[in-house]
Amino acid sequence: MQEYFLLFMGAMFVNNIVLAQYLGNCPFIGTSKESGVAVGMGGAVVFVAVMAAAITWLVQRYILLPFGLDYLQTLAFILVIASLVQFVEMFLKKMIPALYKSLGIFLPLITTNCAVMGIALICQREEMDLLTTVLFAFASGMGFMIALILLAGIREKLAVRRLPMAMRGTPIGLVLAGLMSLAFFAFKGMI
Amino acid sequence: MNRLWKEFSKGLWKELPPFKLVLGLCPVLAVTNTANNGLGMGMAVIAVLTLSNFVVSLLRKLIPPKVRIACFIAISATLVVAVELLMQAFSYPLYQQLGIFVPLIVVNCIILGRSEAFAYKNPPLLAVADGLGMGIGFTLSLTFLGSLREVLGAGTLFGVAVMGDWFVPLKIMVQAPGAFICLGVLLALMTYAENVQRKRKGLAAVQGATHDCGSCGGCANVAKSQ
Amino acid sequence: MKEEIKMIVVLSLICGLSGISLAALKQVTAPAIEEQVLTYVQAPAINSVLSDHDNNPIKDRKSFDVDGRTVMVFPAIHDGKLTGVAFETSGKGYGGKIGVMVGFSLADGVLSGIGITTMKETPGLGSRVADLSYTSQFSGHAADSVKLKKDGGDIQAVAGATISSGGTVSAIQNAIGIFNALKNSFGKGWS
Amino acid sequence: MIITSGLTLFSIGLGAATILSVAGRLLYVKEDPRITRIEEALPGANCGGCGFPGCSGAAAAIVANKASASVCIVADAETNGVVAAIMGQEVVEREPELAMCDCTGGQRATDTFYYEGAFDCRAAHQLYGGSKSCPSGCLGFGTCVRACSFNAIHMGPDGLPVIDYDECKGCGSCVDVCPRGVIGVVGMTARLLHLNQTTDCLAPCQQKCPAQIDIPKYISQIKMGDLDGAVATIRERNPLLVICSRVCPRPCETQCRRQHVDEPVGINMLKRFVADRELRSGVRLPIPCAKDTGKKIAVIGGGPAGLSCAYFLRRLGHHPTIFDAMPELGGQTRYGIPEYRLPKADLDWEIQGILDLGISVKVNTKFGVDFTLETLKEEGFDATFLGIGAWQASGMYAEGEDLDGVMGGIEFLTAHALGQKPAIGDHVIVVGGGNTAIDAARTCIRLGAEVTLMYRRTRTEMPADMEEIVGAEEEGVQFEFLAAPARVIGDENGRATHLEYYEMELGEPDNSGRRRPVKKEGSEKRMAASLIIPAIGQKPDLSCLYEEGDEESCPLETTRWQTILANEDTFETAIPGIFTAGDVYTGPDLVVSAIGDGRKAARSIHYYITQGEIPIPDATQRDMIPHTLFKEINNVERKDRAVLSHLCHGDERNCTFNEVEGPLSEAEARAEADRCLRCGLVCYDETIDQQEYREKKNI
Repeated sequence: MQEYFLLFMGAMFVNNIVLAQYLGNCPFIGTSKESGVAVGMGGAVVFVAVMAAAITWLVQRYILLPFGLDYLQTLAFILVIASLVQFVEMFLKKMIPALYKSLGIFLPLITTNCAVMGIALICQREEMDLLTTVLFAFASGMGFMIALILLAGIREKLAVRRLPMAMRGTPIGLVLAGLMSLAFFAFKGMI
Repeated sequence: MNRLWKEFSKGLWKELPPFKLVLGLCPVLAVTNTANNGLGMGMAVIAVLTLSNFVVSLLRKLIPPKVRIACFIAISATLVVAVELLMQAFSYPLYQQLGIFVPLIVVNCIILGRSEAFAYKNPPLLAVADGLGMGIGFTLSLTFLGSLREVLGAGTLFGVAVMGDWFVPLKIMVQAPGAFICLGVLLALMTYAENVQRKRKGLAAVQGATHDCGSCGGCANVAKSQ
Repeated sequence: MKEEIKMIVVLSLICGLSGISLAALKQVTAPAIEEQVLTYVQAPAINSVLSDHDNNPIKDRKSFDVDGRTVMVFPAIHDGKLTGVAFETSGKGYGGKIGVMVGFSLADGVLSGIGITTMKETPGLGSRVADLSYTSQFSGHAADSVKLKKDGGDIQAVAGATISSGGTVSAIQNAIGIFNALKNSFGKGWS
Repeated sequence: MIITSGLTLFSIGLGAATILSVAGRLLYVKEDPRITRIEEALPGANCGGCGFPGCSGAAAAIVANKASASVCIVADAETNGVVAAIMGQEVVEREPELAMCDCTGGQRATDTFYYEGAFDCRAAHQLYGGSKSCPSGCLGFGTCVRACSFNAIHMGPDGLPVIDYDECKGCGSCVDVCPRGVIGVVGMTARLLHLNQTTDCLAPCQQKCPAQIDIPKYISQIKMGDLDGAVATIRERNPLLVICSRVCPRPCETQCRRQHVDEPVGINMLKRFVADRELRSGVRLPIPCAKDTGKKIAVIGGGPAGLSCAYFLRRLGHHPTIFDAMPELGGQTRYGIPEYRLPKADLDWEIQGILDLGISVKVNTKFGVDFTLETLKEEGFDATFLGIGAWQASGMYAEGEDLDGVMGGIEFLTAHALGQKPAIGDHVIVVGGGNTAIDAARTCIRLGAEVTLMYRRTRTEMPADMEEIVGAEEEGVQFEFLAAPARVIGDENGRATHLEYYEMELGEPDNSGRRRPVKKEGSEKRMAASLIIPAIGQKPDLSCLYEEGDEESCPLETTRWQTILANEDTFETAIPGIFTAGDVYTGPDLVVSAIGDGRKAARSIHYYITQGEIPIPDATQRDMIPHTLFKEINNVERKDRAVLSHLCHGDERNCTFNEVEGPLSEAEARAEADRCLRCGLVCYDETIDQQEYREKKNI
């Protein structure tokens, strides 16, 4: 139990997917201008990351490894993830329209989100089992969401503050992300 | 010829991917801890980008529009795997350094973006020029950022010590925070330079480059209108 | 329907073609990749555990079958005479698998040294099993009873990292088992 | 191995595609196939300008009939056509909407802001609230520029946003971010329906104008040479510009800030200039109307109020029918204003232009006789507008006023206008001091009689326009001030021969601020007269509303001045769906008031028949905004006001009904327009005159 808890905290804070692993930076900078959008995007990433990690784990374990095709991992994973995203979109639309309304519009943005693919790849490289994979994906997704919401909160405040013209927009977003990343360094050694 | 040059050169400055369009941030941040890594990543991207542009452009008449994104992904993923294999075979240490960012080239929005925005609509030669230009621009940017961070963070350039003994490396520069801050400050400097020029021309100053990847452009508006 | 069939066919064909071309590429590059992996991943460990040789252990490697598993054995040859062998085994550490390259001296049947190849132990704690102060305990150790002190042996575990130490030791014990099983076959391999 | 990997990937691809297609069928949301097709047709900018979440949302809304095929603000006509074809609709032209910046700058352009740190309009607005002197002016940080996804706004040289109308899609992003409401996205309908708000940038003249014409805008259009644009600007508030530019007493000019420097800008002359230009050009400028709604509205009374109401209803897409008791439309402007002030030909031209928009007319149809409110309802009219004016002359309250040879001012003018040639004899006494009295007097002069105008106060108290009084004096009208009629003396045939009157003196000021005339007892005098025209006042004739002789049967509430009572904002009477405006509501008033109220009634009718409820925003401007009424104007060079030319001179005037005043020339008009200070709420444009002033000093 403790092991899983540590894994969870580790993935969420110590090895935060955006701030320490450099994954998913495009949407991190792109969708962190408004906190409402950040929550939606974060939620969608958590959702898809867990599904994708689980399914790619199955693909790797039962299709690629038995045939010795693990070098095709990248190709197989991206196909699976792209199809999955599209499938989820259709599924939500039909079955859970309420959820689709709040997350659906972000789904197409996720296909090219390297956080999702990155999480799936990390799980394979670390040779995790299925339960760990799901837990790790969930925690990493949450880490993404937390970082995104924090940054969006800061950027919303900052939109009305004095800034050199050239710093406004993405540059300050990146510097802020850097400072947040520095802050997240404090979690190193916690576990 | 003129057209070719135009498509090629736009990636070098006007639409310089990481700085002007602020695209493909993950590799830009992750693998630029040394100049060497930046260069290597850039080469891999050049290869994938140029070839995927070429292939997409060749097949553009065959690919049904409905599944075009899936096809683009499949094509670029294939090329990425090929690059992965070749890198393992000929430059294993680089492969180790770049880690999962090699397979992640496949989700680099530049690749998909160019396929969608350019290659799917233009003949192969132009598409190659576009991909090559963008790729070279990307590589140069990555190498530059990598050199900067390597010099500041380790006092070396391409592994060769360039700063004197007096220099105390800012270790943070080769880690994640340094990556973010370095890129942020660079973007700001570029905008500042542009603003100085604009001022000379009598134009109003503009704010820093905006992140505007094709697929994210509308989401702020979308969310607002809900 | 027709539309869908076309869609399915195009997508599957592209995937199939990708698979075929990649497999071909894989076959072409396979030897080079193996060479590279050995050169960059195993070579440092091999060279550190094999004391006295004038050959290239990687080039002269040979595979042996033990209990249905294949073990890649790297020989140390001096003046045309096989003086030692090295191969990799693994044990379970705190953070996952710990890979250990174990070298044996054929002349006196002792361990000529060990080197950690892969591990994901906690930095500063478990990771200290890779430190020379720990690994050097094994150099020249008799290849029969490698045990931690707490189990009645003479190996001093890394303070605070008993699991990691236990992992390496079990890997070494494993290697000793293999060594003993193959001891007699080595001579035939390189003579 | 090659085969294996080929097959494996083939099957992964096959599997993925198959699962997706099967899923696409199984999870098929009962969605119209048109949605996908429309989405493909749409440009995919996902800008949100249509008000739906992205293009797919818009496509769904189009299919669900919640949006029209032309909802996309980015799409061109061709795309709209494709979408409409998918929907099986005809393309309905979407009313174009564009961003409009109504802030004209003025002082704030020189006043660059030193808001510590905040470089965003919203931030400055929130942090420093009203510290900027103008409560609604542009802050100039260009937040709108950054908000625009179409690069349609840039900061102009004076620090104000400039909108590029070729690029503007009317998406409203700029409106959302502007904290001062400087930019608005409005289409024609919204502009026509807009009431002055205290939050708008309202120059004093615009606040005062009863028709709420955007005076600064049309003046600046004249200055820039966009004369057609100026006409369109006026027509957004006042369809009767030819009429108004001749007869309006110009309340706006009393508020013109220029008067604190020299003289007010000749606002009405400028209106006359552009109106006449169109009138004489022989080509009518097109007047756009919104798409047909199919609603029918009865407009009773074809005077200024009725014409204005019908015009605005038509432009909003409805179908008004005007009912008028007289043989021709125009009401008091036709029958009360004499030819020399307003040529009938010009009046006809203007009214015809309005009717040509598609308004039906039934003349010689008397309300209360030929039709009633009930029959209108039976005929299927969705709403009724009652603009029957004030046609009943008030009596003199003098004995003998029912004798022959006594004829109410409005009756006289009407009879004259109808060509009935009322017998006037050689000496006419006109009683009263208003414009009607002067009109009657000057008409009689032109008919060859001697005229005495009798007024119970002095010349300074006369409510008539000063130039009318001067004109009357020049034409030889005799004035008898401080004289009030006592009784009419008739001969044995019951025909008036003399008017007996008191001399008066001015006493204490009354409620209206004018000194109340007091009768001097025993001062009776007599004056011979062949015709006595009391033009003391008018009131509405409401007998058409009730059954003969029974005032109690009137279905509408009325006041003691015989006017109809209605909501002062919505102009809706006690009966829902019946609206009123003009003299029948206000009592005798200005043409421009009737026009303005006619528009407001049309606005109410529009909301009544389309939504059922009539919104009246809280910020609706009713009175002058006090802080806009300052008098200190600096740095403005004095310039003379233009003078209208006289078309006929001296004796000629007394004997013809030709128009007296002529329009300005274009050069004069431009010079006059240049006198405008481009006032906002508080700012006025210092820059223009200052610059010239400096240049002149240098010379």
